[in-house]
Amino acid sequence: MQTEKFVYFDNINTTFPDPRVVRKIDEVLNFRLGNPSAHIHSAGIAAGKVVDEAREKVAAYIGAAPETLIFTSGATEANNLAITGFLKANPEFGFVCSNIEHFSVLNQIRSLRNSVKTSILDVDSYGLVEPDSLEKVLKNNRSIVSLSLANPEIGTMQDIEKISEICSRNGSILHSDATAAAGLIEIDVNKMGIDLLTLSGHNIYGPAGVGALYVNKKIRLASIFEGGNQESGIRPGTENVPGIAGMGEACEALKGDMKSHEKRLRDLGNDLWKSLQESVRFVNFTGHPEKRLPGHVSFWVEHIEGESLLLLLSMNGVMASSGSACSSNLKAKDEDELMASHVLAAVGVPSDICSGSITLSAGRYNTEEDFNYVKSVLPGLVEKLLTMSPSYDDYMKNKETTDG
Amino acid sequence: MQTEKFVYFDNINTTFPDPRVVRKIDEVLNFRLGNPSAHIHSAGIAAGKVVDEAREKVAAYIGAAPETLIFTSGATEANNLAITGFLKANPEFGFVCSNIEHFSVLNQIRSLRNSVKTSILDVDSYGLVEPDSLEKVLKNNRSIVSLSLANPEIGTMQDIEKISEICSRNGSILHSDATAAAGLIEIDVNKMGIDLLTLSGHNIYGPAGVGALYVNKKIRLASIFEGGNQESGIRPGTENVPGIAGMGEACEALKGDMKSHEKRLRDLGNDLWKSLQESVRFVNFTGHPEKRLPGHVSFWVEHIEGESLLLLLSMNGVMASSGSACSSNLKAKDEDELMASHVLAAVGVPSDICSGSITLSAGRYNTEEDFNYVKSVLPGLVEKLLTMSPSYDDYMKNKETTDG
Amino acid sequence: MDKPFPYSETVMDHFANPRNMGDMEDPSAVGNVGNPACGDMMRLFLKIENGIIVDAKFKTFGCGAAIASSSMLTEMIKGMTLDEAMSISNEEVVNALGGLPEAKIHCSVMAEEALKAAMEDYKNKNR
Amino acid sequence: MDKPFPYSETVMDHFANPRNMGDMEDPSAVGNVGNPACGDMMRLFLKIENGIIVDAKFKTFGCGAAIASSSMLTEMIKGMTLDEAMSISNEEVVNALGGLPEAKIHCSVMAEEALKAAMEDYKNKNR
Ligand SMILES: Cc1ncc(COP(=O)(O)O)c(C=O)c1O
Ligand SMILES: Cc1ncc(COP(=O)(O)O)c(C=O)c1O
Repeated sequence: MQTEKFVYFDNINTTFPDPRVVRKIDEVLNFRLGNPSAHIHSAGIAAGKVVDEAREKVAAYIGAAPETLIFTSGATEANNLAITGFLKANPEFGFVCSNIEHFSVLNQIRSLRNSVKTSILDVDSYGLVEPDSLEKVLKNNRSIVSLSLANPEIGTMQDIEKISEICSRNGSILHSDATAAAGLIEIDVNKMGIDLLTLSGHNIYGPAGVGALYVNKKIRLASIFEGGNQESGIRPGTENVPGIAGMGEACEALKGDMKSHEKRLRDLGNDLWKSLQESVRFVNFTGHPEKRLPGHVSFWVEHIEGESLLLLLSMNGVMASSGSACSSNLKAKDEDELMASHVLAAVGVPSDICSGSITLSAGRYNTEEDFNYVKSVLPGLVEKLLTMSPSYDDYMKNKETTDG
Repeated sequence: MQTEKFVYFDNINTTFPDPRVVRKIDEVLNFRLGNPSAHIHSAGIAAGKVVDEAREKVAAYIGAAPETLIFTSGATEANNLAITGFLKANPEFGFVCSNIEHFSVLNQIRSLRNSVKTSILDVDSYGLVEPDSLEKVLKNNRSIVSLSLANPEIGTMQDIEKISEICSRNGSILHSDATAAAGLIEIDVNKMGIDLLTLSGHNIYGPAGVGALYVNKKIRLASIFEGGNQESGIRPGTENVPGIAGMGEACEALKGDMKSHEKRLRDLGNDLWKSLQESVRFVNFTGHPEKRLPGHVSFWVEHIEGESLLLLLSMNGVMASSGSACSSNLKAKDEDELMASHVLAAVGVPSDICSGSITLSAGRYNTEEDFNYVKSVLPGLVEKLLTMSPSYDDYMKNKETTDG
Repeated sequence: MDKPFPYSETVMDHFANPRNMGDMEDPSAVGNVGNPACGDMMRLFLKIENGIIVDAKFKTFGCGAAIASSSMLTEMIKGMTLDEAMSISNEEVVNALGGLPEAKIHCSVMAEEALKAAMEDYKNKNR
Repeated sequence: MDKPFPYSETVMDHFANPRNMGDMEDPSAVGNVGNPACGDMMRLFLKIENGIIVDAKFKTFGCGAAIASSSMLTEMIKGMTLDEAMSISNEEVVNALGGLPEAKIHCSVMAEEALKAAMEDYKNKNR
């Protein structure tokens, strides 16, 4: 039942580390490095230098100064630190986010709503935040606004410069979760006007277990857990030296050919979109047709269920996802955890479909052949499931009746 | 000024990864693994398997069932999750810890004292908690008690079985931070009667950036940050797959020869203690002479300052620390951060010495030669500093006067 | 990688090569359960002769576990008497499939319910 | 590893090979600052002839930066007139050392204070 094919279209959930990253981590693990806080001896100092060098490389990718970066254990922690850490230090602010943010942003509402004014912005059917509705909320209350650069599930990229302009005009602070966008597009926190930015190592061809939060120098954050003085006291805990080194190398590796991969993946993605539009019956694309991540195609198909399509794809060597890795959680304790995607609900996909969306997310290692392979197998797999679908039968019978 | 010698006696602050750990991480980084939450395709499933296997290996080291382990980003996070996470889910409990706990435990008092009853237990001059004083506190209030298995700075090991007996007799929960002890001694959570136990990867010849919290099945914890459903929903965020794999391998590697290294290091440590007692003028040892970590020798020397001795040691190729890596923080923003050690203050070392203690902490890679080298250089370095010390001059003059 | 799929080998086999999938001319009974709004929907056709299920077919909109449960159920009940079939529980389907992830047990329940619904339909048609 | 120590090369040199460390017979002035309870203590001896510092010696209990600051200070002031020495600031010591970590600037301040204290002692003895 297994296939030799290995066509990985789940880069939105994790990427494979760049060979330079793997080499760097191996090197660092072999270095006999001390604890970076052990400034007194050479092994500790050498470890500190590894961290400093990585900090410079990560900072360079987003056009920031090295000292503005706080290394964390990943995007989840960085999102929690950005929002809860900011509001701990600045309790007079409110909190605003959209209804398509990742749970590491959205669920913070639960603990924050007792202490600060919170608002959730609806997005339009493309997943875009309405500038006017943002402006209206901020007029009433200076806030920290958290809007991701791009949504992992539907690929839509917010018009971040317009949003940042509204935030700064209203004395508000903009946090942007760049987990899904980083590694695929160029990022410049100053040009984009972003005050706090979340990066994740494993989404940019670096290792898992490390992330970073950019913090504009004008902003004060409180730590979200207690401990030592690491990362300017904002993120206690011995630094993840190999992970940080790997993330630095990943950013360094991105630099050279970011632009060319972006263009290549955008073209291949658009091409795949067009092809599926023609070849897949009952297909409905999600997200914005242009303001989207390069190489990202997401859709649902009427009358068929998403997991079974993902499974057929997997049996044919194509690894895709239903957007957010959490949504298809087979390890969930009960059915309730198998909840429909809040993102698809937010963009108005009918609820019977919310468990049925497919995200094909390419990365820099995907070749044109990979895209062609998906184009060649996907329509047949959809047809196979349609023949099994009672819902399709009903639809056809109904059609005959009304047509006839 | 540099030396060819590389004698690492700072294992308490970090250890060098075992070669098997390095190999495992390299392997895992090259695997083309997906996100472990991507249960739908083979790359994700393979990643989940890597995590599951590591969980079994870590669990085996502490005699626990695999499903009782929560992977974290390190000991700091595990300590925060254990205590704050427990008290979020069980707000009727109090919180008790000793005055020599690591800041990742002790400083939680700051945020907890508004909502729960907190108590700090004094230790005796050896760093041991008085069983009676613990019993008295718990009689009044069921609590989560956090006492580390061993103190990194002075090496003292608590009599944990006696403590756990008191806790359970009083309906209380015992958390133990095993960061300093793990990798040096055998640990069995059931025999020891520990309900929550913190482990750190980089202190057991594994990688930095990963830790684990053992959680007895009877205990309910709340997560301390928001996000996905990973780690039974208690620790959201994509798993640090390479780090977790490395930590698993580190535990596996410990198994074989833990006992023999423990004995070897204990003998060599005792021998070093005796040698320094004879050869170093004005030496004062800290911690308990027997109930201490194997290979751990800590002391202060009257009339000389600790950092300058550490620096001379470092120039002679011996890397040691002043106990906790945070204490000698040359990157501190101001003098206040160069605070005296709270641990030494707690065991009654006079305040003029609290910045002056030395911890020599051996690990499994230290040879008898390493110990002999320290014995041979340390007395001379102390003498060098004594000749420079006005405090020593005053003492000698004073002595002459009173003697004469 | 010895387990590249999220389900047991049997489940994957029944998902990839579902037995008895399709329509049935003149079924003796039809059981309809679920609906697309719940993420799954199952339609079971039975041909019953002399109190014995001589044929069974299904169509399913649903995940891999739902499709495999349907396929397995039809295999199990073919040749059974109505009484025998009535006593089939979802656990038997799960066991026959070599287990299902906890979160997917409800798919086997749906198969059982489809069978019960078809039985009910048969009773109603033949009372 | 091109920077295996926490201080500049000059600091390390003055720490490892302190200049003018030791006692002085019959000093013209002594400056005592700090005390062990603060973690550092410095004792500066000056030999002054015709308003010129002809010799300087020190003893220091303290960290690497404190010892290096003492050593550098004694080097700087030897041969200076009292007026010249009075105008020496801790920044000059820091610069001469090739910089100090922020948290260690206070060690250079202590050196300046030891010098001021010795000057005061000289004034008191010679008024
Ligand atoms: C006893 C103890 N607990 C916790 C920690 C914190 O560990 P980490 O910095 O790896 O998070 C340390 C670190 O030195 C420690 O010694
Ligand atoms: C947009 C976004 N933010 C945050 C996260 C959380 O990242 P991590 O699980 O690596 O902490 C994800 C993960 O899928 C994501 O897609």
